[in-house]
Amino acid sequence: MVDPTSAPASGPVATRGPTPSEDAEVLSGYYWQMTLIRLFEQRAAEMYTKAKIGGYCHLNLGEEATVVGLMAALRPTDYLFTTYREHGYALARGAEPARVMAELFGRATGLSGGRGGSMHLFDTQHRLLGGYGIVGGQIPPATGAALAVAYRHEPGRDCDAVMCLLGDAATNIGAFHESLNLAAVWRLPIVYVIVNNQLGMGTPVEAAAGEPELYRRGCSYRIPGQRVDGNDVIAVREAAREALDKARTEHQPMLLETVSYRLRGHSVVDPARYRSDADNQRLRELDPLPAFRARLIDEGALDAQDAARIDAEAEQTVAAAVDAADHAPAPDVDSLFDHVYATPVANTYRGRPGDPVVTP
Amino acid sequence: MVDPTSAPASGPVATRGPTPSEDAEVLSGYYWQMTLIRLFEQRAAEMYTKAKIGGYCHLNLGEEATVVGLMAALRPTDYLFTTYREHGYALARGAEPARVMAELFGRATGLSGGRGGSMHLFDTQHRLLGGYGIVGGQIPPATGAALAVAYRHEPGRDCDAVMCLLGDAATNIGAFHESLNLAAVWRLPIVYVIVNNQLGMGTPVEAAAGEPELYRRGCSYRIPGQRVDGNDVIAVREAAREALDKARTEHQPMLLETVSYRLRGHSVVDPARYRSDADNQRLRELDPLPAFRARLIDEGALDAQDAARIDAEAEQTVAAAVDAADHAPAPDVDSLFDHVYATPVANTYRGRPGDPVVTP
Amino acid sequence: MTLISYRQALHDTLRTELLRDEDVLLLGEEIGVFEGSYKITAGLLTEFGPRRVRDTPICEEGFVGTAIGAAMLGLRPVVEIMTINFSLLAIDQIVNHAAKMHSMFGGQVRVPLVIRTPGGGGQQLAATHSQNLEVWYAHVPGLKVLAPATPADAKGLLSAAIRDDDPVLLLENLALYNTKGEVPDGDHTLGIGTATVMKPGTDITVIAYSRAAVVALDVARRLDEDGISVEVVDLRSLRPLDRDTICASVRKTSRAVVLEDDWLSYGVGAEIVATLAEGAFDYLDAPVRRVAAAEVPLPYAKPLELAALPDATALTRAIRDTLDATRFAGQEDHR
Amino acid sequence: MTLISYRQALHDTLRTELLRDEDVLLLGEEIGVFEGSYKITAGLLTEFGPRRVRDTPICEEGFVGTAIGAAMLGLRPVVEIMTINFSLLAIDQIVNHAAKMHSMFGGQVRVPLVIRTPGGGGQQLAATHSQNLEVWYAHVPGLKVLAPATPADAKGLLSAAIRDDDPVLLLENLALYNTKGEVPDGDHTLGIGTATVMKPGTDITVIAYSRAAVVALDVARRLDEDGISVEVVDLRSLRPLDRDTICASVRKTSRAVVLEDDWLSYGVGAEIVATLAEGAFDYLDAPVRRVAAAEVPLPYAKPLELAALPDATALTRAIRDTLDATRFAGQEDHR
Ligand SMILES: Cc1ncc(C[n+]2csc(CCOP(=O)(O)OP(=O)(O)O)c2C)c(N)n1
Ligand SMILES: Cc1ncc(C[n+]2csc(CCOP(=O)(O)OP(=O)(O)O)c2C)c(N)n1
Ligand SMILES: [Mg+2]
Ligand SMILES: [Mg+2]
Repeated sequence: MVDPTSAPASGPVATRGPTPSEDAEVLSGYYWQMTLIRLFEQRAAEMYTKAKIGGYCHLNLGEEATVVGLMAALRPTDYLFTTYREHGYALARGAEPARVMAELFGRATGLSGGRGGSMHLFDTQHRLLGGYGIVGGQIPPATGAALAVAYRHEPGRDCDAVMCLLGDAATNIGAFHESLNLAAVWRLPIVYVIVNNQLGMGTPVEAAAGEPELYRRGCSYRIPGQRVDGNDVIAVREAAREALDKARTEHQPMLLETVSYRLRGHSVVDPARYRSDADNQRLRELDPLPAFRARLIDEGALDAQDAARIDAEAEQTVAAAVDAADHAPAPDVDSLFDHVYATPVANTYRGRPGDPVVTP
Repeated sequence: MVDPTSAPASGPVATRGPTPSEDAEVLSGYYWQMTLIRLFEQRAAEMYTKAKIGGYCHLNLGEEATVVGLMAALRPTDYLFTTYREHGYALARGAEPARVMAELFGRATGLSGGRGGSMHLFDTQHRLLGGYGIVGGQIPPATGAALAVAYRHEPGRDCDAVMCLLGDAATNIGAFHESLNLAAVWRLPIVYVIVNNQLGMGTPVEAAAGEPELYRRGCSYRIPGQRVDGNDVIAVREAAREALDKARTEHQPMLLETVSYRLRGHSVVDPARYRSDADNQRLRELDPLPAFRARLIDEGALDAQDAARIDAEAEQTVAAAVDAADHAPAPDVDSLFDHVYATPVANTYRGRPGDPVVTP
Repeated sequence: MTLISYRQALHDTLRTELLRDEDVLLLGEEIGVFEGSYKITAGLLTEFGPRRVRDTPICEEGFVGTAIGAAMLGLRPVVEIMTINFSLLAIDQIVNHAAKMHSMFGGQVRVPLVIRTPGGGGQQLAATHSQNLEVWYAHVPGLKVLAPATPADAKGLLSAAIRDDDPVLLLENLALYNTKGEVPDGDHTLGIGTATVMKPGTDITVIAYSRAAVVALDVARRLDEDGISVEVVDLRSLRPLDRDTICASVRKTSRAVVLEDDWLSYGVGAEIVATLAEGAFDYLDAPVRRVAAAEVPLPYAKPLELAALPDATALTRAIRDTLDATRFAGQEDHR
Repeated sequence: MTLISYRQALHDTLRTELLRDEDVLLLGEEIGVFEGSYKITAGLLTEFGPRRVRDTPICEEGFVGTAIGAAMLGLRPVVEIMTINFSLLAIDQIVNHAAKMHSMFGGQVRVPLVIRTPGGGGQQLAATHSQNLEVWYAHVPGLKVLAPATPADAKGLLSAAIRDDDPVLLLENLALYNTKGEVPDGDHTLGIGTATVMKPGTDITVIAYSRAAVVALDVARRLDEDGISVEVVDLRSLRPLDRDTICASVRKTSRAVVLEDDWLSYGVGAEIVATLAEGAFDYLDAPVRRVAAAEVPLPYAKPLELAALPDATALTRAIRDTLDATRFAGQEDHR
């Protein structure tokens, strides 16, 4: 942890390999999750080109180790707020792949009933309190969730914590500043995680942030920051656990930066022309999935056969998810006005386009 | 200067006394300005109770040394953006006291033609580009003024600079963050000055800011910060000059915090009940005006007679300003729609309340 | 019934709800130590402590968004935005977040949030501090927008808002805080979404809300003495809008004027007139006039401010003009 | 005249203005390296360099406010806000600052700022990314709000906006970028504040703007074949609003429908109907119908999105209903 009141840390990023005590089952579980996300996202891209999915669709390709490491650090009772780039988080948090895919397909069985789409996955059961499409928009509500936790729970091991994800580019928006300041002044049990994939659409971090060492940006609020290799699932999990612990036991807001790479364009329709061939070559080398697979096999935590079995199972799971989504019903058009309000009141206008406003 | 990339500074605030080379005339000039502001503000408070002034009215009482020191550091060609607590800045920048008072009275001869009032003094001639009533609202436009300067001028001794004032409490708003970040990324010739008078209305700095050492809040943007005793006019001027120099010659945005005390309530109608008698006693002791007066007499820069003459002249100037304002014409009601637009276009609606919308 | 001010009614309701429900908490700038810019929350920090009555730094987007998140977890935050003018800094959280969450997330989360905020000009606060922007919020599905005109309605609507599970914007008005009225004792909540006929009448209907409704009532009472019978409809709720009550009144009176404090073009009155143009098409004897603010950033200088804002005189003129325009339509002369 | 797309017209105009005036500069997220989210600024960074074409970090309030300040010093910034939905984060700077400065400071400063931003739903972008909030801006004195429907008007209005000394919001529309039309070559600016009759007609007037105007024109052409003569008025400017042109058309046709992409209540159409209710009171043979979006946060799922948005079918139905309602008023049957 960097204590911003002492001299800021610099130098290389801390990376931890799996400790010897790391359980093989746990590791293969992570491999399963990372593979599931990878295949899910690839299939989502494909389904987009087939027009099964519409709107914007942002993928976690390249961020699988970060996703799985972060989710492994959370307890089921913790709360998670994410951005629009959140399919993987929903999956790793335990949402049914078929329901995630169904949401992308805009089906009634989707995680948000088909109303939210790719950017707005929500799952009360797993305390995934939303994907959010407005950059930075999730940060104040996440902070408020932490306020509600603090309102009800004293600091301690049993206290819930909130994790709020944001992109590197989102650190430049006012909501980031206002929220971190509130969390610091009110001492809220929240961990802000900057998922630094080096780019906000086409803009590199250095072009957008006056302090490009993003984990240091808690300094304006005395919020301790740490940077971790986002391609190392265990390192991510450990760093996140430490931060969550501190949030739980001290109601001390924390800042964590994971560094990884977005393997494709910003969204599925972005050809990422701003990247050179050399960039793309480098990216392929940085891909966390084959690296993790090789490492597990190397270290004997997984044999090649098991790995292949996991790959196949994940493939099947995703295929089943696509199939289920494809056969799921679209929301009934008569449900158009459902959920606009939670408490019905008099005189709510429910006209369809072209209807008279007043029944004569 | 604190370089935020090295260990942050801490410890006592740097205060510089007048150097021996400080010209007596210059010093008595500062005394004149500080006195003028003091008396102007006291008279404004009085005029408010007489209902000559309406709306909100925020005074610089207690901040005279800061005001005069900052304004002494600016060149006439530099640009100034301020908050709603800006009468003193307008005066020290050279605006006619009668026109400042006329603005408070809502007269046509006022600095903003009576349209702005106390919170919205503007003076093109003296490059005072506005008082602003929305907390933090001035910070992005000030940053943009610096962008325009940078667009036209290379860094160098001759480059203009922009000074943007804000209160301590304004450092918690998103516009502060976004603007400082932009200034850092784009390298703009601007000095942000946090006029820390310890309170935002009734809220102390520590209750509002996660990093209450406000000059350090540039750390998120690698903007160097310095804190200076806002009761020491020379120290303020020197610190501001240094910062402006750096802004001019390197297009390096800078952050300066002046620490002083608001002697009265937030605005003239605030009885400041949140302050104890002990607080008030302490404040009287911290009053920069008698202290500066005593110091100048002590050091022989001013004799008691000259000081009394200055006091009397300032009194007269303010009395004349009140008199002029009181006799100045109100804006003509027929001018209601003037200045809504700079470029006239077709079909602008100019109905008075109750007029038909369409002439049949 | 007790005669109290609009300010007192709001204060007492907040206190009652804080006592009634542990999940209710107040957030806002200067609501605690300073006791509120307009003193609505006076004494509540002392009584309930900083857990329930929370001073916030100046960061409208941050603290409104924070309240949204707290509401998502079941708290019932009541936020004070010092004036509606500052709500612009929080509008992304209000409109893109609070208003959409229940629907966009398929009904899985509720946002029982109340935003109290005063609007209104006439205090020489100049262009940025004198606006009436409630029409913006009234345009947005997912929000409920209330605008009480009387102390009793302030109580009834604020209680209802706090107990409602949707985000509610409750518009107050600087000019109303000191006005007095009889307020029902004990529990008193009103149904959200209903207008009320403040005063029945037969010649013409005046439709208004918030401060304007009080002005309208005053004008109506004075015109009574001239033998002009004005019905006054107080909208109370801008969203939902009680179109039936408005149309029923105008079908009866055949004439109407809208009094509103916002700018004329694209203001609240536009929707009222459009509603009547459809719902009372066959009944209207004259065009519905809108009495609204002149389309200028409100100037500080008093004479300009007065000239820009709608008042009793302008309303009276519009009423008389409307009646004049129809006096040959089978009506007696009302001059 | 050259046949080009709406996108190309915007692009070419920006390029021309950059060439014409050294004080013109572009600011916005991803307008440079990424060439614009919707590629309006493609190639301009390469041609003009980062001084004139400036990528901004994600901070709508910051960069719009920065553009305001630059404009105060005489630059002529043209800002792209990626979609109107994100303008909510900058609205304090737009409404409380840009719109008020010239007036509030007594005419001492001008803010020659253009904000280009697309609105519109129908792309399955869901509730927060599909809004039409232009009515908010249209309500605000000090702003000018333009909404071109055709490539030619996009050119004419954008050039006019850049050369105008006031803050102008130029509304674009996602669904229009690929539409094509004849565009005058060379210098072409339009007067701000004037509507246009896109197609003359005698039976009924349809009033619309932006994408809706294109839909209206299409419907009108199809109804021609059924012997129904529809006049289409494209507002082009929401502020100022050209009331004379609207009223003149409806005084002639005696019937009207408004087509708008925003929500019905308190939308742009409300002002149009209110204007007609006053300015064509004696001419209207039937109530003016508004065809607008259903009042829901726009759902992602395609069938729900389609059900919520106004379209040619809904417009056609409203036109036929209106004509039916008046067919005994001395008109032939239009079915
Ligand atoms: C307020 C706002 N401004 C702009 C956008 C458009 N936008 C969507 S994602 C994005 C880039 C965000 O980058 P980053 O925060 O690094 O997250 P990443 O996409 O890399 O995960 C932008 C500019 C938006 N959705 N919201
Ligand atoms: C956005 C916004 N929120 C709230 C207010 C109300 N308000 C006016 S001044 C003020 C306190 C500001 O304190 P500080 O920045 O320290 O400046 P000071 O008044 O002490 O000079 C507040 C909350 C406002 N004008 N604008
Ligand atoms: Mg990124
Ligand atoms: Mg202060």
